[in-house]
Amino acid sequence: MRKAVTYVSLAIITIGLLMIPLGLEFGKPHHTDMDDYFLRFGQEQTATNNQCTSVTFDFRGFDTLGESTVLFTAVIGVALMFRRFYGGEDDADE
Amino acid sequence: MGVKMMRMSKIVRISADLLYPFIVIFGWYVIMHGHLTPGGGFQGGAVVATGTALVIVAYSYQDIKTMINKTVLWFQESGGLMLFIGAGLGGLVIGFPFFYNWLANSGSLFGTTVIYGPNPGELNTAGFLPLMNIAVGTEVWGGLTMVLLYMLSGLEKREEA
Amino acid sequence: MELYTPLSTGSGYWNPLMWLIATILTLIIAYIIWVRGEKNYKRGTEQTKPFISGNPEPPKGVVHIRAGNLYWGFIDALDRYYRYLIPLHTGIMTDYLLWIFGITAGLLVVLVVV
Amino acid sequence: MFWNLPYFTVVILTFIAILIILTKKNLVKILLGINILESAVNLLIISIGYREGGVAPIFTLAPSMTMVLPTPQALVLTSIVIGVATSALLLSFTMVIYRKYGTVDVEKMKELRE
Amino acid sequence: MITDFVIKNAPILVVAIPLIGAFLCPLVGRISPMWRKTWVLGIVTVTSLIAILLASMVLTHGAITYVFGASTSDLTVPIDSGGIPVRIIFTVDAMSAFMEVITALVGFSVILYSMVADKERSNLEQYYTLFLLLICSVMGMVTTGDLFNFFVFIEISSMASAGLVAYRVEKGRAIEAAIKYFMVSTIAAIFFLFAIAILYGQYNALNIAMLAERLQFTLLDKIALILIVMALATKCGAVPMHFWTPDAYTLAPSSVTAMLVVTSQASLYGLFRFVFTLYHLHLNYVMIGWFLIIIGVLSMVIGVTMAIPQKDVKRLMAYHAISQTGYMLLGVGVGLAVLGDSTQLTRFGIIAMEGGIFHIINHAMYKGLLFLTAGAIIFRIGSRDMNRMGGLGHSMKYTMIFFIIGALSIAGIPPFNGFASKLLIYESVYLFNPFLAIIAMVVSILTLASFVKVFHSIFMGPPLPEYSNVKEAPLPMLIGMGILALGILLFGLFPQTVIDTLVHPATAALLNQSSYVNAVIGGV
Repeated sequence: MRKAVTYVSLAIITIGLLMIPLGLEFGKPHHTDMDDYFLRFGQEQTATNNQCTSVTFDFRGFDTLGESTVLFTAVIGVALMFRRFYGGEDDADE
Repeated sequence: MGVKMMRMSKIVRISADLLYPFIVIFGWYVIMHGHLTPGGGFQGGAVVATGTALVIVAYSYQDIKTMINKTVLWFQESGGLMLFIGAGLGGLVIGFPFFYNWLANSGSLFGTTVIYGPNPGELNTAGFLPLMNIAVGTEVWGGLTMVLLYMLSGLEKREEA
Repeated sequence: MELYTPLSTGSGYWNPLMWLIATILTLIIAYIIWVRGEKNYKRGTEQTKPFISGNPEPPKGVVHIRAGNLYWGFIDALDRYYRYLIPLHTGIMTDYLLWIFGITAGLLVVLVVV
Repeated sequence: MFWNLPYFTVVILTFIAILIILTKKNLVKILLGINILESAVNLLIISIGYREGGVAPIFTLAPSMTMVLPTPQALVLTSIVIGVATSALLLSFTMVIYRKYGTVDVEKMKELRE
Repeated sequence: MITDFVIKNAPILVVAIPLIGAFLCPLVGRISPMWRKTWVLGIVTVTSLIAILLASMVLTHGAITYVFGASTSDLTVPIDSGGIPVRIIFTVDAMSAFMEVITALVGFSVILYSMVADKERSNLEQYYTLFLLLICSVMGMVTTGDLFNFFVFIEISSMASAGLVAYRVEKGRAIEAAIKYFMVSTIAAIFFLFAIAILYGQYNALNIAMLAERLQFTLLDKIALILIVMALATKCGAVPMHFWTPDAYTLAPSSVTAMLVVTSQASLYGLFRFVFTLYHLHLNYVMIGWFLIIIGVLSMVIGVTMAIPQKDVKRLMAYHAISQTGYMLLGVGVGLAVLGDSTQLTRFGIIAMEGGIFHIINHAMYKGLLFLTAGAIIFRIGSRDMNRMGGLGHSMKYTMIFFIIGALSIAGIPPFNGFASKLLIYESVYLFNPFLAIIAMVVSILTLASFVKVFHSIFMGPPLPEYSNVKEAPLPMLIGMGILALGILLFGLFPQTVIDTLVHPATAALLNQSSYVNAVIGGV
């Protein structure tokens, strides 16, 4: 039973994802206006040669802040997991 | 007491010591040139963290605990993130929105203007992007090192118990 | 505008303040009826003792019905339903993920084919 | 259809990843499946941004001015670091689970049921 | 000067201030517990005040947009860009303001409660760091107007919640709950990223308003819609994707559980936002509306029937959380199913959506209150097993009163706020389909029954000898519970005022797609 559900849903999801190659065409994006704006004006606005960096840190800088925050969160979580072994102790309630 | 046994042979340790400064220098090169060449804060920080990982592999956990101070890593983490968000808030202070590139084209630090089109590239450009690269590099370095250290501590305790 | 507007549902209205006033009035009336009850009631006499058809009164702490014993009738009556429902919650993480993927597949079929 | 090969690669990777996630019992293998799924999404985003004959969007001594889209590269950078953080947290969970339960089999960690 | 600075930058301050607080918390917490308490409490207080200020601004002046890194904060469309937004834009409309009010209210009272309830634990600076990150991520999720930014905030919230759920590592069962929760939410986030990739690849935009304008309903858009709906339905814990909910809610510390409720509400907000604002009439809304209705009814029935035989008080309340989420899905789903024809929409659709959205804030308040009371009991007697409780009503009177308020409110007994929202849902859903309304009423009767069980087994009965020295919960916990209880009473006594001030603008903002689009790209 479980096997059947697994394979059937797997097949259906794969077929659904096969719609992506039919809908999108590799090498020829439909619209490119936002990225053309970055490529045309990004260099002068941010005085940066590397447009990836200018998009990452300037145009979408807040995403990068959130991403660093995700890494920070992971570090805090790992530190909480192993706190007993690296100083700190457990607390035993109930 | 198989803990001391985990330290690797002298050759490995010496070569790790020799390689470590070069890895760190290369990582900081990647960080500092993030706005001119491929790379940036995350990549460079990861490279530097691999240097630390090399030292961790070469030495045993006890040596590492004496070598690396955890408080310094916490200060790296928080300091890098505070530099990042502070660079963003700097525009807020002088009346611009959050994350406004208040250093670009300003003529001051990292403030050289760049005209459109291919150019050899100059380090003193790109406004606060180098600052953010440095901040993210510091944060990633500290973060990955701390993840490695904490996981290693978990393993060590398990072997003793 | 007036001081207080009742909640206007689509087909009527609901006024909590009026409900509150009505409840308080009912309580007052019940209290009046209660105080006009028996006059010759005295505490600490035979009247206050619980009468369990002559049996002695059980000690405190035993009379408290624990949570596990509540609604056993309900659960018994729905036994056949629970027999199917509770085994669904296998603590296996892979089954949880399979539910997500399975529902996604079903929704794909429904929404793309229809 | 051959020019769409990266998208077909995405589909194949997703198939492999979901197969691993749903059929394997070992927690570490499931984590690897999740990593494969994340790389599939990253490959999809990065191949969306490709423009024929484009070079990397870096003006430092750029050979040509037809460049690929820079936004997908930023998104992929973000999602890669998010994947790294996710894997770190999940691996530390796995280590603690192994220490507490003595196993990484998902069918044996079912203390929380019903 | 400082006031107009705050007014000018309120949309980001609600996110930036908790972030700064979280970044500095590991260092400040090392100085002394006093510093840590004042730091965390101050940060959360300031955040809540700014959030309420922002909500009042939005409700008076309409939607606010904030552009990151433009030369002025309202320059959503650069002049030379040909009318497309290129930067990350925060768009705060009435619905976001509504969610921010919830987050501010619950977050503040929960932190106040947690100051005492968790003071015995270890590594508290990291604990509160994750707590601040959780509040920040919820604020960001309800504020942002950018798809990828929403994904980043989803990841932050999943990680912070997983770390907090796994906080009590001593028995390993918390880790099990956390790894199940985190695995499920990672899969959900990857679904969401797939949807973002598909939408970006077709329309080369990430802003919700821009996508909403460019969207034409291709097959890939359908697939992206399915992925988004599944991801967010999983994150908000609807049957049959609810299996992580009881584990995580049970094993987390109680103050965290009360905050996790708000997090799931935030992902519910995301579901409504994307279904209504992104795919407004593009999707075949009847299908998705019926899907929401079906999983809502399933959540109601299965949640409450699974709650009745439970022995663990927090697990029982977690199943009730699932069952109450069903009401919101039912109400908004009915509104979505009749989105097409305006006569039915005005006849009962809008009322149903108002009921569902009003139920969100009510649920956040009374479920938070119930979890806090359960936490107070566990804090005092150190057990979650209801079979071992009894007779606590003699010693914990105020906790009992708060529990009664919460229980009557969740069971929909007048005059508390649960009744007001449930009444809206009953009457409007009855016009849509009487059968669903009858199911909803039966479910709330069963809810009352199971809470009678909890009340009897915890508080009633003679004082048990083993709990003879149990005292009342300390004052800050009572204050934290009292804020929520007061909110419940006020919302229950003046429902129409809340509807007029908060809920109706939120519903209108959800229904009116063009106003959202115009707020960002100015009808270009």
